[in-house]
Order: sequence, then C-alpha cells, then structure tokens
Amino acid sequence: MSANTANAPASLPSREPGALAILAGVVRRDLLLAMRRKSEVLTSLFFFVIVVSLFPLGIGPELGLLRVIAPGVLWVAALLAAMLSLARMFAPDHADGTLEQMLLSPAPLGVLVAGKIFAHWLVSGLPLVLIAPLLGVQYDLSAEALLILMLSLLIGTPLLSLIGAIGAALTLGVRGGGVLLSLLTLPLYIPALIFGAGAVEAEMSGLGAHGHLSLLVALLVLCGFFAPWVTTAALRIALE
Amino acid sequence: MSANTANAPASLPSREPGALAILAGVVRRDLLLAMRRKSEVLTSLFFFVIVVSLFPLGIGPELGLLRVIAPGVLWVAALLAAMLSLARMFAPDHADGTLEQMLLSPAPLGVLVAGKIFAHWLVSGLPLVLIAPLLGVQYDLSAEALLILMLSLLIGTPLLSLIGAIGAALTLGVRGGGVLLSLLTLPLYIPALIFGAGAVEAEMSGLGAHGHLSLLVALLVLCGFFAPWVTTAALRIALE
Amino acid sequence: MQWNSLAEFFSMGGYAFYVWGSFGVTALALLVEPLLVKQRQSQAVRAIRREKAASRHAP
Amino acid sequence: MNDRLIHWFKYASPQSFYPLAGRMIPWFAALAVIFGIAGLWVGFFVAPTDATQSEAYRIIFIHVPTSWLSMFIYLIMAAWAGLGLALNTRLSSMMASALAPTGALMAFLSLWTGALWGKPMWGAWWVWDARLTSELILLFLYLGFIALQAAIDDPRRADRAGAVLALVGVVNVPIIYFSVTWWNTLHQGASVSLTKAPSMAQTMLNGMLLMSIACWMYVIAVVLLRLRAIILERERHTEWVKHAVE
Amino acid sequence: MLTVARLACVRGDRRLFSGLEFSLEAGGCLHVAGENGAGKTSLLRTLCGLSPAEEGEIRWQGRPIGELGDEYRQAVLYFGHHNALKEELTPLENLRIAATLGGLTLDEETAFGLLQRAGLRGREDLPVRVLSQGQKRRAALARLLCSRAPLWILDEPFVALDVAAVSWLAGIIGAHLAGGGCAVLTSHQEVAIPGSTVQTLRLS
Amino acid sequence: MLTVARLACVRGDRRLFSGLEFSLEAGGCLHVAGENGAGKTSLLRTLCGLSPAEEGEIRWQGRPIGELGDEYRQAVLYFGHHNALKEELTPLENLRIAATLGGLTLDEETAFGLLQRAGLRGREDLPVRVLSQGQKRRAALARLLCSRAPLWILDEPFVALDVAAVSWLAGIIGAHLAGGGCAVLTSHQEVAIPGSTVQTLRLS
Ligand code: HEM
Ligand SMILES: Nc1ncnc2c1ncn2[C@@H]1O[C@H](COP(=O)(O)OP(=O)(O)OP(=O)(O)O)[C@@H](O)[C@H]1O
Ligand SMILES: Nc1ncnc2c1ncn2[C@@H]1O[C@H](COP(=O)(O)OP(=O)(O)OP(=O)(O)O)[C@@H](O)[C@H]1O
Ligand SMILES: [Mg+2]
Ligand SMILES: [Mg+2]
Repeated sequence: MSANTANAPASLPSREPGALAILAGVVRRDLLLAMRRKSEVLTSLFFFVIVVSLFPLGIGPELGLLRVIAPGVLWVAALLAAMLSLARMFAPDHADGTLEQMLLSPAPLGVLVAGKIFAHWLVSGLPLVLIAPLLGVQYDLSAEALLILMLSLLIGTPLLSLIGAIGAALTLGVRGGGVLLSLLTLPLYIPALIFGAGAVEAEMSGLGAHGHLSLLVALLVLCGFFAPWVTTAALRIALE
Repeated sequence: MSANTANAPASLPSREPGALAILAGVVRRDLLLAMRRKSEVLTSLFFFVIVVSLFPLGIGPELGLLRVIAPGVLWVAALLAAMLSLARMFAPDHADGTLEQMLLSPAPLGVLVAGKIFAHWLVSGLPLVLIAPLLGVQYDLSAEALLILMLSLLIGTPLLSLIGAIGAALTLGVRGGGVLLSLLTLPLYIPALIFGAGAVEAEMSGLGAHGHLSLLVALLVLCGFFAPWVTTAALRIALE
Repeated sequence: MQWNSLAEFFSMGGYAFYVWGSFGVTALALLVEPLLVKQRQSQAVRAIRREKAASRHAP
Repeated sequence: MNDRLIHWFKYASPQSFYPLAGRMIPWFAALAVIFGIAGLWVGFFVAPTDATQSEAYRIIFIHVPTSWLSMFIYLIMAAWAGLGLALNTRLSSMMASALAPTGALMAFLSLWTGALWGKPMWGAWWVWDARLTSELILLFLYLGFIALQAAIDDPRRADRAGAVLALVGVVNVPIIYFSVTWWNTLHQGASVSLTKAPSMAQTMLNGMLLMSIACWMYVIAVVLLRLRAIILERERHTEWVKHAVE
Repeated sequence: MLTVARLACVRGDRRLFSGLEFSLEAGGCLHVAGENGAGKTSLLRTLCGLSPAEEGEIRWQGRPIGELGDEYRQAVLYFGHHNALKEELTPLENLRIAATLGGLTLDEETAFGLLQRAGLRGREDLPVRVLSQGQKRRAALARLLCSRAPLWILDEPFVALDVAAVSWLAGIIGAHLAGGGCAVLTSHQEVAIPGSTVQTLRLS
Repeated sequence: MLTVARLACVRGDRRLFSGLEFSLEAGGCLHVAGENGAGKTSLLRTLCGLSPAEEGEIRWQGRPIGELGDEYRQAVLYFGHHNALKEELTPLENLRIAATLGGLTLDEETAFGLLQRAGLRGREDLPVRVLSQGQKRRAALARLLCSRAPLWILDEPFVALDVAAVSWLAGIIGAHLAGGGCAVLTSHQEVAIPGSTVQTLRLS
C-alpha cells in the first residue's frame, strides 16, 4: 500500500514481529509493569502469607490440629490469592484504553491473551509455589508432604490463572466487577482445590498423591487448550 | 460577601447544613453509591461466604474437625473481608477528584471521615454479622456459640473499619498501596482476631465469653475516639 | 389412609416443623414466583404504554 | 431453505412466539395444578409411613423433583444460550435468561428441603456430602449467570457474555460432581451418610413421579410467562410490541 | 482579593516557575497561559492550598491562606482535570452530592433545573458512565451553578465542550465576575468572558 | 478507500444517527463535527470495528470490514479519549510497547527520536504519572509517528495540546495524507490540515 511509506520513512528501522515475538513482547511488558508497580507481585504473595499465618492465631497453636488442616488452609489461601489478583489481569488495560489497542492490533488476540495469562502466572502464581514450603513448615508438614504441596501448586496455579482469565474477561467493565468475578470463578476453581489439597492429604495419609496429581495435570491440559480461546471470545464481547 | 448573591440567586432554595446533616449526607451518599454498585455490599459479604465455604472443601467434611476450627475460620474470613473492602474506602474518591473536593469543603473533615467510616461498616461489616449464623450452621455450631459469634462480630467489625480507615488513608495514592495497606492494618487487627475468635472458643469450651467480649468493647471505645481523628490527619498528608 | 385425625396429620409424626417447613416454603416460593413475574410483565407493559403516550403527545 | 425450516424460523422470532406463548401458558398452568394435587394426594394420603424415617420421609415428594429440575434446567439453559451465541437468534438467548431464575429457585428449594430433611435424619442441617456440595455449587453457578446478565446494560452483550459463562459452567458441572464424589469417598470420616430406603414402595415412586411432572409443568408455565416479559422489555421499541400492547 | 507574591513551584528536580506575582480584585479574571508542562495545573493547585508553595505567599483578603483554613476553603471552588463524578451515579445524584460537600443542601427540583441549564435535559437519569465526554464535563460544570464561593479556580474548563457549551460557560463565569467574584482559569485557546476583561499570565 | 453506507447507531434507547453515508479516498480527511453527545465517538468506534453497526455497512477497499478481520485491523489506527498509557511506565517504554502491539519492533534509539519529535525532550524517563495533561497526550500521540496504518481514526486529538503542539499534529496528519493515507477525526474547533482540504460531516 502506498500509504505505508509516508509514515514509516525508510530511516525507521523496524520489522514485523512474528507471533512468538509478540507473545514474548506481551509477557515482557506485563513483567515490566509488575516490576514497576512492585505491589503486583507482592500483593498476592503477601496475601497468601497473611491468610496462612492468621489461622494459627485464630484457631490455636496445637500442631496436631494444624497439621490436619494444613493442606486445606494452604490451598484455600493460594486460591484466594489467585482470585484477588485476577481483577488486575485485564482491568487496568481496559481502563486506560490499551485493551482497545490490543483488539485493534494486527497480532492475533489469542496470542496476546496467552501472553497475558502466562505473565499473570509468573507474577502471582509462581511466587506462591516458591514460598509454600516455608509456610508448610509452620504447619509442621513433613518433607514429602511439602514436596507434594509444591508440586500440586506448580500444576494448580497455572490452572487458576487460566480459569480465572475467563472470569476476568467476562466481568470487564461490568458494574460490580469485583464480586461478580469471585462469584463466577469460584465454582470453576473447586475441582482444582479438591484435587490439589487432596493430593497433599493423600500423601500425608500414605495413600500416594499420584492419582490426584494426574487429574490436576489433565485439567491443566484441558484448560490450557480452551481457556485462552474462551477468554478471547469473552474479551471481544466485553469491548464491543 | 457580596459575591454570594451572584451565584446563589434568591430563587435557589438552599441552606447551610450543620455537622450532623453533613454526616448524614456523607453516609447517605456512600450508601447510595454502594446500592448503585451493588458489589460494594456484596463483595465483602460474598467473599466472606466463599472463604468460609471453601475450607470444608479443602480440609474435608468431618463435622467434628470443622466445629473445632469454626471460630478461627469465621473470624479470619471476616478480617480478610474487612481488609479487602478497605481499599475502596477512600481510593475511588481519590481517583476521581472527590477527595480533593472534600478537603476543600467547608464542612469539617473529621465529620466527613466519621461518616465514611460509618458507611463503610454499614456496607461491609454489618452484612457479615447478619450472615455469620448461617455459615456457622454449616460448621455445626451450637445455638449459643452462634449467638456469641454474632455478638463478637457485632463489636469487632466496627473496630476493623475504624482501624482500617487509618491504614487506608495512609496508603492513599502510594505506589503498591495494596500490600502496604495489608502490611499496616494486619498487625493492628490481630488483637481483634484473638479476642473475637477467643470469645467463641471460650463459649464452646464452656468457659464463658464475657472476658473476651469486654476487652473487645474496650478496644472499640478506644478506637472510636481516636481513629477518625488520626485518619483525618493522614488524609491531609496524603493529598498535599 | 393412615391419618386418624387432622391433628395427627398436622403433627406428621413429630416432624411437623421439617415436613411443613419444606412444603410450606416450596408452596410459598411457587406462588410468589409467578406473581413476581406477572409484576415484571405489567411493569414492562406500563413502560411501553407510557412511551407510546409520550410519543403521541410529542410533535 | 425448505418450507419447514422457514416455518420453524417464523416461530423463532419473538414477534410470533409472544402470542403463542400466551396461549400455551394456561394449559401448562392447569396441568401443573392437576398433577400437583394428584401428587400431593398420593404423597400424603396414599403413600404409607416409612419404617425407619416415620413421616419425615414425605419431604422426598418435594425434594427429589426440585433437585432433578435444578440440574435439568441448567442443561437446557446452557443449550439455549449456546444456540443464541452460535446462531445469533434473539429468542433462544431470551429463553436462557428466562430459565435461570427458576433454575436458581429450584436449586434453592432442593437445598432448603434437603437441609430440613437432614436435621431429623442425620442430626445436622448440613454435611459436606458430595451431592449437597455440588448442589450448592450449582446454585452459585446460577447466581453467577443471573448476576452477570444483570450487571451488563446492553442486552446483546449480556446475552453473549452469559452464554460463554453458561457453556463453561456446563462443562464444569460434571467435573465438579466427580471431583466432589471422589474427594468425599476417599476420606469417609463423616459420622453420617445418606441413608436411602432399600427399595422404594411403588406408591412412593408414583407420588414422586406425579410431583415431578407437576414441577415440570409449573416450570414451563412460569418460564414462558417470564419469557413474555423479557420479550416486551427487550423489544419495546419495535412497532409490533407497541401494537401488541393496546 | 487574591494576592500572590514571589511564588515558586518545584516538581521533581525541575523549577517550573519562581518569583511569580499577581493580584486579583473582585470582578477580575486571570487567564494562566503557557505551553504544555509549563506549570499551570501546579500553580492552580497551589492557589487552592492543595499543594504547599515552595516559596512565596498567597493571601486572600490580605491574610495568608494557611492561616485562614476552613474560611479559605469556603471561599474557593476548584475545578480540575478530573470531573469528580461517580460514574455509577446519575448527573442528578452527582450534583446533589457535590452540593452537600460544598456545604449546601440542594433539593431535587433545583438540581434538575441546574442540569437543564447545563444542557443535560433528558440525560439527568442516565449513569454518568454512558454519557459522552462533553456531557460528563457539563455534568461536572453544573456544580458552578450552585456555588457561592467567590474565588473560582478552573483548570481547562473549556476542554471537550462544544461551541454552544463554551459560550454558555463563558457566560456563567461572566455572571460570577459581575457579581463580585473572581476567577483564575487556564486554557490553550483565547478566553473571552462577556462583560469583563481578562488578564493573561504567561508561564514559560 | 473507506465507504460508509446507510450507517445507523443506537445507544440505549436513543438513535444517535441513521442513514449516514460518506466515502473517503486516499489523501482525504473527514472532520466529524457535532455537539456534545451527537455520536461522534460512537461513530468512530463503529468505524474501527470496536462496536457493531446497528444498521448499514462499512467497506474498506470495497470489502465489508467484518469480512476483512485482521487485515482491516492492520490498516486502522485508533486514537481515542483514553491515552492508552501506563502511568507507571515512562513515555519511552509506553511507546515501544504500543509499537509492539501495532505489530512493529522499535529499538530504543528510534523511540527516543520519535518522542523528541513529539516535544517530550527531557521527559522520556519520567513516569507518565507525573507528566502534565498535555505531555501525556503528546506521549500518546507519538504512536502516530511510527504507524504504518493507512487509515487514522482520531477522536479529539487536539484536546489539551498547546498551540505549538496543535500545529505539529496537524503537520503530522498532513504528511500522512500526502503519503496516500486517509484520516477521520473529530474536534470542536476548526481543523486546518496543511496541504489538504478537509471534508466536514456534521452530526446533529
Ligand atoms: C441440603 C441437603 C440436600 C441436598 C442439597 C440434596 C440434593 C439432592 C440432589 C441434587 C438430588 C438428585 C441427585 C440424583 O438424583 O442423583 C437428591 C436426591 C435425593 N435426595 Fe437429597 N439432598 C439433600 C438432603 C437429603 C437428605 C437429608 C435426604 C434423606 C435423608 C435426601 C434424600 C434424597 C433422595 C432419597 C434422593 C433421590 C435419589 C434418587 O432417586 O436418585 N437428600 N438430593
Ligand atoms: N518528578 C518530576 N520530575 C521532573 N519533572 C516533573 C516531575 N513531576 C512533574 N514534573 C513536571 O512538572 C510539570 C507539571 O506541569 P503541570 O501539570 O503543572 O503543567 P500544565 O501547565 O498544567 O500543562 P498542561 O497544559 O499540559 O496541562 C510537567 O512539565 C512535568 O513534566
Ligand atoms: N444507555 C444509554 N441510554 C441513552 N443514551 C445513551 C446511552 N448510552 C449512551 N447514550 C448517549 O449516546 C451518546 C453518546 O455520544 P458520543 O460519546 O458518541 O458523543 P460525542 O459526539 O463523542 O460527544 P462529545 O463531543 O461530548 O465527545 C450520548 O448522547 C449519550 O448520552
Ligand atoms: Mg494542566
Ligand atoms: Mg466524544
């Protein structure tokens, strides 16, 4: 098209990036933003730590009791932390007009969305996985249980980001987005919670965590395929 | 001042409201906003319900175990719900310029702040008190324990709003406000948590909740005097 | 028929609260729901009538 | 396009369905009343007292139909919503919106009657049993759908967003059900479990069937009624609505 | 009424202006001009008392504004880049709330009339969220109509307004000045206020 | 290049316009005028394909935009009321990110140069948050300088800019038109683009 030359003078060194470069660009951008805001990373991490540490204060210090409830408490805390960070997945981009630009971008929206989901996991899921053993120790979990806990979170947190993205996209720009988001994502999160906490409990009771973990992986594969696609559709609906 | 007449023509039926009228006005305004957004009320309520209902899914269905952890779970959930709604106490007014207008308002800022705190409690504290028994039933609590639970929340939630207001004002417009807010308020919330959950536990173990409850009331009175005043100072600093 | 008296029927073998609580609330809900829907319908009709009247008066 | 398809599309337009629905409602309402009376008669006066549960078991006549319906309605709702999303037919999306509140009500009634049954039978209003838990989550799914649609001003956008949610939910329902079953059966520490009468007396079964049919008829009637209201609300600027409302 | 002496403003490591002097009498209007980033908004916020002055002094009726406190706040109306509207509420609700904050109770009838004067007839009951950019601005400006503050400080009030609204607003400001008030405003366009001469202060 | 036929737009229960027709050739510029709330922003969003058209058709190079999909998106640049800037990032980072989204990799040197042309010399490394209103706008407009889209859709691009920036922007648009591009823009002021005649479409 002849118009092109007018606005991209020959001196402008630029090239069209491929889908992978765009994905990397989106991830890099979101990470940069997270670093700049700091709180992004810290909010969900800190929330996770708070919730887990508050329980012994509310329930009492008996280690026997704490050990029994540990997998549940840790997983519920991870789930809540993931849920809270969801609101920030698309909403800021929506508010300042970046999301419109993404929709109008020639890059495939699916790729952009996948990038954003991945960045969300890096920022708000991965830190939880890394800190979990430290918190598990507070609840007197054994080394094997800690390992399974980390493993279940490593499989489970991306799942939470993937499922949550759908809810975040659906509630974009909607009145009362906050509650709605929890109302929508919560029921969808429950299987992850049950298998995740179940894996650790099974390990602790000597039943072996294998079954639970493979179910989690199956869920992850399923969502990995469909969630970005559904999210894209939801985003288009939200911005129409 | 002669200028007055120019802009308030004689036909404009208006009068200067007193401090109480302004207080009522602020409360009414915040309630109206809450009704319009719906979510305001529902967010913390629904969050409370979610957190409480997630635990059995993570921990397992044994009623005996659930009954033991019930006071802790319910109080931690109430505390988290209160903490999350704090960010919305001043931040939206800050973002859209209303807070500037409040600071420039001839009405005493202390009154405006007291009104906002009260409205915050009505919207995000009171609903928790009312729904708590229903959730307590799911944890198989006895009628007496439920009563004490409600009572402790009735005294405790205004306390949470009062303390939280200080944190919310201090972190206004600060980068990473979210984490900071939890970092600041959480330690201040812990006494409320301990006495609140303690009251229910004491009742369940037959020790009587009286002592815990009177300590909660003492805390409430103390904060009722000082918190609005400190919050006002913090707001002035935040907007300078 | 297994009921010897009306009182026995109403006491439901001592489970009156539970049985009548279930049936009562269900009956109430099933009665109230259509009423609410009817109200919604008539509200819509009224809004349309009002609009029609307004457009008739307007030039 | 053949003739029958055109015919079908004719009734798929809100304009022609509106009067049709109006004519159908009284019939279904009447059937609901007839079957309801018959079912209550069988339930209270024909069915014998249960050996283990005494009279409390009569809750079954209301509990089971509402439980079944709450699940069925969700499936039907998701199907209509998906159809609306795929074919962009207005009526099917409206049908989905009309079904949701009744489905939520059925889920609530299932929970309510179940809780009232649980207290005398198990000694607790609520236990974290697989069935109970998944019914609770089903209620959340309904509420999510309703809340999402209510929160979006533009009806067309609300329809599509709701459809996406309903479809995601319908995939999730079986996953939830099986995960919860498995979760629950793996650690069966609970002191209570669902005790079913070994073989239900034929009369009980009859009563349950009659009540179920009555509930179905009720649901159809009330959903059509709500559908008419929704059609009026959404199409209020069209000429035919202005004409229809005289 | 308003006297400014030796005012300076620093943002980050940049000195935006210093040694600024002007005074404004009843009926006077000051147009602060200057290119983007010259410090107009910063100056206006300092005049309101929202930001502290780096150096220099601002006096109202001869007394420093720091001393006056509430009394000064009662005398000032600030209208900034932000609309101070709640997007969920209707213009009507927003206006009544703004009036309460300004220390005035406004009944529905009156508020209705003011919004009509602001050109929002038929939009009083829509949430602000769905209004057009200019309509939002008008809804925010309706606040001027019920203000009794003698000093108006307006930051780019004409932005996003169509031609009719611009002249309506100029008329409002003119009436305010004619009634003995005074105003400080910024704009990148020429400002013509009917019945009043506008001083211009150019920041560079 | 762009042809619009019988376009109508409905918001809520209000029909903003209907039966709208225009066409735009390479080098053409359309100024959409109209009072506040006339539907200018709504029209522009429809032209981009962000909102679906209630009735009527929009064609690009003779084909309906719905069919074109990605191809059309590649051809359009939309600049709206929102700046699409992240307040925490610097103009430099914002520009490079925007370029990536637009399907272009921009190295730091180039981006630096573009920002200087936008008049942000010395502000490239401040977070956007502290910039003045007009500087934010300039940072957002720098995006135009590296766009290769032939169709520019600009919603009130001149708002908040000072006089120098307005004529700079008009020059940019003029160069774009001279290179065979076309543009649709809204403004409440007169629009003069050097070296090109502007059609005006008035919504009422
Ligand atoms: C809040 C508590 C309860 C809930 C949410 C609930 C939920 C349900 C659901 C969803 C079904 C249909 C499931 C299916 O057919 O597979 C059902 C059926 C049934 N429920 Fe409940 N239930 C509750 C309490 C009870 C109690 C306390 C009893 C008896 C002690 C009971 C007895 C039955 C029976 C007999 C059926 C019919 C089963 C069949 O025909 O397959 N339920 N319930
Ligand atoms: N932390 C900082 N470091 C350096 N410069 C800063 C900092 N914070 C603000 N500034 C500069 O201070 C100025 C603030 O300008 P202000 O908002 O008052 O401008 P303005 O005259 O209102 O401009 P506009 O016409 O664009 O609204 C800007 O030039 C901005 O770049
Ligand atoms: N839900 C609704 N119900 C009624 N009217 C609505 C609704 N949503 C939007 N509108 C109206 O649609 C119009 C949208 O206008 P738009 O934003 O396109 O105006 P504009 O020409 O860009 O105006 P401006 O010059 O102020 O930016 C406004 O008049 C607004 O009041
Ligand atoms: Mg400025
Ligand atoms: Mg506009």
